[in-house]
Amino acid sequence: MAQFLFNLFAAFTLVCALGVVVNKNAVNAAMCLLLALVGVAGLFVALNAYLLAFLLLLVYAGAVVALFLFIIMLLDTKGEQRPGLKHASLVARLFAAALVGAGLLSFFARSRLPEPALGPASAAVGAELKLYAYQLFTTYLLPVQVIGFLLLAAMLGVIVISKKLDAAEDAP
Amino acid sequence: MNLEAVKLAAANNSWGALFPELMLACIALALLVFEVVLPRKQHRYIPDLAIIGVAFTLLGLFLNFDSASLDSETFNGLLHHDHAGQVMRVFFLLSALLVCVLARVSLAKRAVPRVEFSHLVLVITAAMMLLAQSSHFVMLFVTLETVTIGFYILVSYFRTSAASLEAGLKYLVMGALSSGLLLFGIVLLYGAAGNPALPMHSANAMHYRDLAAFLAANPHNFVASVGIVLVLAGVAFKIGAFPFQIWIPDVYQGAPTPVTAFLAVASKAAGFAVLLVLARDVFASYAWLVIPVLTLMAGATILFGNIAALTQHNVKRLIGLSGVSHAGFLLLGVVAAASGAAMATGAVYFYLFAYLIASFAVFGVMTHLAGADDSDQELEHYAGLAKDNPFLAAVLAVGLGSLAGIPPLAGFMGKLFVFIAAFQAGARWLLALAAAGVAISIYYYFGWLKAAFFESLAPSPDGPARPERTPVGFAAGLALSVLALGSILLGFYQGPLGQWLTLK
Amino acid sequence: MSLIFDNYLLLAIAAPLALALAIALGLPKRWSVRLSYIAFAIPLLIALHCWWRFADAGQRDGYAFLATYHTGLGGLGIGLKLGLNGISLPLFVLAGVVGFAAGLYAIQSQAERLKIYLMLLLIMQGGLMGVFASVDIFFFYFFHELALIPTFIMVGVWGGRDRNYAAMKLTIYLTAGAMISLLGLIALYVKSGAHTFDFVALRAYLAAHPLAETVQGNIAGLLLLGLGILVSLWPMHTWAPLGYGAAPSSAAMLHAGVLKKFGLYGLVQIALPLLPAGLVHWSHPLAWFAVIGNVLIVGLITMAQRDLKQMIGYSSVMHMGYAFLGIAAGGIIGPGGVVLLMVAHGLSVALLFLLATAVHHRTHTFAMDEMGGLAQKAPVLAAFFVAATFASIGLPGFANFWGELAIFVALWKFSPVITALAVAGVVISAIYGLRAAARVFFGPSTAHFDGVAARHPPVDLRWSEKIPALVLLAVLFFIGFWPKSVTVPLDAALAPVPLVAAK
Amino acid sequence: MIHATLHAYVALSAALFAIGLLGVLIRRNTLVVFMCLELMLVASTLGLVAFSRFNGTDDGNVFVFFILTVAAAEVAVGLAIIVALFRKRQTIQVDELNTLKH
Amino acid sequence: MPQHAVLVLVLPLISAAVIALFLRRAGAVAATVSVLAATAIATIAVILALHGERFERSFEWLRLGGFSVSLGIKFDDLAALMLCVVGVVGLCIHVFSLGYMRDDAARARYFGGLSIFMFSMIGIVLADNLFMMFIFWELVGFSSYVLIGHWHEKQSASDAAKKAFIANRVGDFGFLLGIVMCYWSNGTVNLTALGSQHVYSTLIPLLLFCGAVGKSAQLPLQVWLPDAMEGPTPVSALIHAATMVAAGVYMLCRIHVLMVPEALNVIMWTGTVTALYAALCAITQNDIKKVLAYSTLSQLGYMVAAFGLGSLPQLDERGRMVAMAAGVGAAMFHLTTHACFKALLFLGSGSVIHGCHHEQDIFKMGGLAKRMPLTFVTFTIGVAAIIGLPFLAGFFSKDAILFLAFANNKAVFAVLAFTAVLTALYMIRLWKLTFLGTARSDHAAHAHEGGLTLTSPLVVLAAFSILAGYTGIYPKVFSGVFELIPEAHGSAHTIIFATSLAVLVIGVATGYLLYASGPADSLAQKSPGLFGGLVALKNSFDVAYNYYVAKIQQRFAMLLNFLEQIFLAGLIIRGLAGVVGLFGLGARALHTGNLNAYVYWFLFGVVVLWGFATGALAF
Repeated sequence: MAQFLFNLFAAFTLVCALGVVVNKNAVNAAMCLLLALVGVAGLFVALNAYLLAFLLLLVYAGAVVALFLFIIMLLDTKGEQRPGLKHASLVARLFAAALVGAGLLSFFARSRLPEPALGPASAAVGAELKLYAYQLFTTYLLPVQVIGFLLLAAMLGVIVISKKLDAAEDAP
Repeated sequence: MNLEAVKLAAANNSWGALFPELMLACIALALLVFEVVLPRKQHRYIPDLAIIGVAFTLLGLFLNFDSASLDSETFNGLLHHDHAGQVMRVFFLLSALLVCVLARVSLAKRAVPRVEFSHLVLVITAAMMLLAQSSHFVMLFVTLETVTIGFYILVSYFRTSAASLEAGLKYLVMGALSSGLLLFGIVLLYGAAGNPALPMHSANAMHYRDLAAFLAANPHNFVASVGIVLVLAGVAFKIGAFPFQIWIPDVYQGAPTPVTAFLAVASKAAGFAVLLVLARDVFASYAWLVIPVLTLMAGATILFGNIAALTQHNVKRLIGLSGVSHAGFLLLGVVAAASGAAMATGAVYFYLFAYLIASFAVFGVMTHLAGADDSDQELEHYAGLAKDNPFLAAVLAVGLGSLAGIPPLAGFMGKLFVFIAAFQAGARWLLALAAAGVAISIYYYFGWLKAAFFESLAPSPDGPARPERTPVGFAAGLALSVLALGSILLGFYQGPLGQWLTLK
Repeated sequence: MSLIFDNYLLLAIAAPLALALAIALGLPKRWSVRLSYIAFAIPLLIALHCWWRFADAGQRDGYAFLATYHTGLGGLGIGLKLGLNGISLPLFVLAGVVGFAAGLYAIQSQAERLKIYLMLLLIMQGGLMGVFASVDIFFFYFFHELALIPTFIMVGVWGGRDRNYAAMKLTIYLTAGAMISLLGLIALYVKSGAHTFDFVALRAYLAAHPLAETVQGNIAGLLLLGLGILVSLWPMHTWAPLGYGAAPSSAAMLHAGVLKKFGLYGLVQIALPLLPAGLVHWSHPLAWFAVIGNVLIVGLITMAQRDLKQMIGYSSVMHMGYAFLGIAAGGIIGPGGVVLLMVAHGLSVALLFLLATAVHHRTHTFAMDEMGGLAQKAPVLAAFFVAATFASIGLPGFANFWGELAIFVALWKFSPVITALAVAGVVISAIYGLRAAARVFFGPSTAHFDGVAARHPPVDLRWSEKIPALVLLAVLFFIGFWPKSVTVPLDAALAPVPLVAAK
Repeated sequence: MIHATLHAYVALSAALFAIGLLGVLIRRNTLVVFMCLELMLVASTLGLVAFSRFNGTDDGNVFVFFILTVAAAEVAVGLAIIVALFRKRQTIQVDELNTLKH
Repeated sequence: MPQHAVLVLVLPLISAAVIALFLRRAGAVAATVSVLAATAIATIAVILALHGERFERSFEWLRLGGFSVSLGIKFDDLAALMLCVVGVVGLCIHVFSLGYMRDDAARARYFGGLSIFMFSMIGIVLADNLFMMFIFWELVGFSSYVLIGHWHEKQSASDAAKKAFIANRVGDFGFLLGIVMCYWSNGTVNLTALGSQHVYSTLIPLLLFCGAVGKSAQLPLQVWLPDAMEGPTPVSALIHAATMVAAGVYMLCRIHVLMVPEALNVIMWTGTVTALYAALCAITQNDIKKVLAYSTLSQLGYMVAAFGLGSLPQLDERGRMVAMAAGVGAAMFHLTTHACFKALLFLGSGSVIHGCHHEQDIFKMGGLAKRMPLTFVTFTIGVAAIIGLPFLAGFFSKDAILFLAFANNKAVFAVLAFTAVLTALYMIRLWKLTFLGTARSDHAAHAHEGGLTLTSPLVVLAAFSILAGYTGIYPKVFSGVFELIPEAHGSAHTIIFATSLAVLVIGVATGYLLYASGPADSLAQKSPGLFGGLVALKNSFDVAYNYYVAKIQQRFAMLLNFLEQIFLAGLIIRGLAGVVGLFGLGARALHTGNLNAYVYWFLFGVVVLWGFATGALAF
């Protein structure tokens, strides 16, 4: 069962990911991304990372992809309209794809690490949550603080970049 | 995880060791508070508060330079405080100070919020200070991303300018890509080093020391090798090493000039601080991989930076490409450090300081010469500067001279130290390349000076008018004078700084 | 007062630099000019004083007037160590003399933006004094670069025809040369293992732990290449005539006269004692390059020049060939001859550049075909020029002769064939030297010159030109008549110095 | 049927990463490029979680928290920039965003 | 006494320095200073010589390692004789110059030049080593440059001065090499030390002889001497009589100990050919000074040939056969007598030129005997002396040389005898055309005798020209030289005497009969072919040299210059810069501004790094 689920999710993720890359329509691409994320979340579950799977769906699917879709709609771009690829460009893309593929194969072939004996899966979702909480607020407290500032900065940045000009305040 | 361990871990979070960073964070928050609290008329003074705050932080850092936490780890091994970390703190604080001063000049020319700019600069600075001291990949990644995302915003800060936004987007895409590479590299390293079937595996595999121990025990692990090169690629993006330097001219050109300066100096220095630690200590047992990679990068970077700058007319792109070549020279130092040359680390730090001083002098002049379109700064705009404003011309001459590495300016000493270190490390061919690079670089630095000194200011009737030059204010004037004199003095007399940096 | 007396050499370096700094900080023009006299005179007086007192001054490690100042890099073995030995003394004096003459001439030259011109010249002067007073190899290089930078600017701003290209070419060539020699010096520093740039300590250390011959050969090769560019060794010389042709007179005087000697001085003072086997390894190629390239080819090219200043520039390149030959010949006689020749050539070429500019002021051209008959209008100028020409072609009675003679004598032992070729150069130099003098001054005056003379009636040499010229000529004569004034300390310095234990 | 070994997970993660990289390489819509970048981050998190599970250490999982946060912040800023740029230039096509060049 | 020698050396230098520094505009004072110095020199020289003390003194002038150059005086009989000649003849010329150059604008420079000339020459005479001799040797060249080019506004004078110096330099090329070689072969260049011990070498004397070829204007470097007539006439007298050209012969005599037969052979033939060649050239000249110049050349050929003829076996006091350096004696003897009569002839010609308002063409003179009687008489004495009229100075010295040639090499003897015929021919031609017949120009018609300063030297020199040939009248102090003069005895004496007389008669008769007082050259009219051949012979060297200089040397120089500009500075350097610049443009073009393209760079980077990680790339 686990094997099957793994294969299923893996194949699903890959296909959807490829869909992101090849889909001409940005909306479709976003939807593919969403599906790929769902696939990854499934893999997370297979790896006993329930909370992370949940977070992934929450943050990515719920927030990020929604944001993407929202923006796509907002900007109303009409896909990648182009008069056709130039040969050079096409060749370059094929070459790049071949290169990446070759790299991937070489990685597959050589990246075999010793397979560790798999430890027992965590008993319950709650225990995992508690562990994360302890870690985040003791060992990794500093990064959490930094992330806090990062989010604040990002928020400010979005405001600065997006908000309408307030002539009275910002005039030179 | 029992309670004792949790308590122990919590107790290790010694915030006192982070005094400068906390100061900056508090000032950054205070700025926002002031913006809310103070009436609008007073807002113009808020950025000055940032300057004062940074200056005081710097002072405090100097007073507490030999801090008690030196040579110890805090925050459960996330940070490692050492001498180099202190040096880099000073470096970033200085950069922040100067960026704020330049921003006063530059932002005054357009309608953009100013408080947020200072806030971001402070946050980024604090993050860079932590970055330079981190000894754990989680810390590294988080602070690095904070810096990077902060820079995304800063680069596109002139949101009314298409160039600025385009630069921001380019920086963002390339930055995110490189972050992805870096992250994947970390993942692979983590995976390899944590593998229980391998010798010296570690439960805390993202910690530098444990990782180094693992690498030493597994000198030819493929996954680890790939992880290392991907991490190097990520860092190479930050420092602008070939072939991850390609974004630099575009982004530098589009970014607001103070941000360009910040990017060129502080961000690059942060990358080098990280790279030094990684290449010299963490990846030491993978020298077979790291040294060839860095050597090749250094050579290619020096060559590309100098050659590409040769025919450049936009000074922002020019200084960007010259910065690429400087990254190459610094990489030379890193190669030497990784090869075990005794004085290499100090040489890199000295070089960075010389580069800081000289670059900000040049950027200061650029800021004053920039017109309404910040990305349009052409060499022709410098015509007649020597006659118009001898002060700026002199500062420019000193700055460029130092960048070019001409005695008696600080940049020369930096190059000298790096070269000596590289020679000690036996990097002969790289040195030859570096020498050729210096010779080539003279051409464009000289061309710039030629524009400022030799060419008359006859305005061409058909061409676009030269942008209005900003008169030099007190703060900027003071800063530029100090920078110019510093460049000269540091060339003649290194004094305690020389001993401090080069000889520990 | 002891502050001054104990720090003579530093004062000679610092005085011009201090005034340059003052000018940069906004000293008014009137004062800049007035103080410049003093700032150029101080190095000269100190140099002469050192010369006078050299024999009596106590010597330590072969150096007199030794003084050390710390700059914070003691741990790297870098410190501002000043001192003079028999090799640097004549060049120190040369720098003082030529600097004084160039300075005087510049002050009187009424150049545009005189203040900045003087500032740059003062920086050059300070650097030059530093080059020859430095015992520390690092500062030896450092001061050279310091003096080099103003040259570029002066060529670029005040230069004549082609100044932009000339300045650029000069800059790149000389920077490349300097860079390569810097690599050589770094190699010396690292490979010696002494961890010091202090020449005395380095010499002592290397005497105890000599470098392997191949290492010496490599380092010497680097130095020869780098310094060769700086001294315009064929075929890396093309910057020189172009640069000198474009340079304003004072800059050309100081550069061709003194600064260019840096490379040779470095070879004699540093490379010969520290890398003897390395230089021997290269001596034959060097000699052939010098004799075929510099002496014969460039000599012939000099004959084909029509531009007076270019001609002088080429002739200077040619004479550098003799200097390289002296170095290749080695021993004591050869390098001794080189030092003599350096001093002599420095004086004579500076004089020639000065006079060439004086000629230009009267004929408004450098094209020799358009001159002629100037001697009728300006006999004193003609006399000076002829004297300078004869000095540069090695007439006895002038200092140059001794240098060339010693080099030829040394060279015979090295290779009679090369000697014969080198001596053939003496004929060549006589041909172009006299031809130039004849074209410029003698014979009937040309139509061009008549035209110029009608518009601006030429006057004979002014005092502002005469005094610097006289100073230079007098020293040329003095050494020509009394070479021992140079060779006695030189002989002692070139002879193997008794070793001192490394500290 | 491929076994759910560590190697399989790593390979999968690498493949996802490669697909993301390919997307960044060939797509001209900046939004899609952005999505591909996210894909690369997600690939990394997958690797991290897999390693964490197989190696029996849990700090990998903790790291994923940070990565997700960072990714979210990055997307926010990035989209803000794209929107602002679209307002200025009326395009988000990569090949039309080249006022800064040479 | 050594102090006196030093004084003799330094006096003219002081005079020159004083004139150059202070008396530039005071021509009269300068002239006085110079003449006073010359007087003092002559006086002291004679005193020194007659005092009889011979000494050597030297002190070190330069030392570098083992190499040292010293400044020294070797005052022996040879030097004493030469010093007297230089001093006395020089004085006559100085005095003559007083009058001759009275109206010259640059009189101070002229007299300064004379002084420096005297200084240089005396330096050569007194030098005790070859380095020092070389130094003054070069200074002589410089002095001649200054004096020949005195009237520098004339293109020809300027060119002649240049030519003289350069031709001398060419000779000095060998001389200097010879000295250096001598230094390393023998370890010393001190003349005395060399005399006692030296290495046998053919090359050294030949190289040294190169110097003499330049300075004494032997073939093939003789070209400068006729041109040097562009200088003022007293200068010509100085150069041709007592200084400069004599220096070459003197130097040979100084180093005769180094000579080896092979070298002597070369020297002998060089001198012989020069003597003949110059005599042939002299026949075609119409410039009074040029004729004299070629005659000088010819006589120098005599001297050099004499030197080259080498030694004669002779019985010494103890009855052993020893080699007597007869060449030195003969050469020096002829040098001495020649100095007297050649100075006389030149000064006489100067007087003529002065009288004829600087007319130098003998075909525009004529009939001057009446208008300038004193000049005529003295000049006639000079002519008689040079053509070897018995019992005048030239007769004795020429006989000595002919005897030596007769004894050592008959071929040379024949050539020299024929040269003597030619000498008589062209001198008579000159004499007749100048002084006899009728005036052929206004200048000649209104010629007049100069003042006392012009005539008194003539008289003095005429006296010397008569007396200088009698070895008996010389004080014993010069015995070191005069004992070496070969003297013919018995049948040889008769043959030589007969030959002398015969050649004299043939030459004089031919000359007197051939040339008629007219505006054109009689030989040219009667035998244009011969005349043309001689002219071509005369011109051949100048043509060849001019061709070499203009067509070969200069073109080669231009070619090198062109190559340097095109290839070195152009193609290689500018080309290199251009290539780098092209790379720059290329690198700049890589920044396309397209994000996708930039990502390819990252891909490239990752691939390369991947290569390193997999070990596919390594170095």
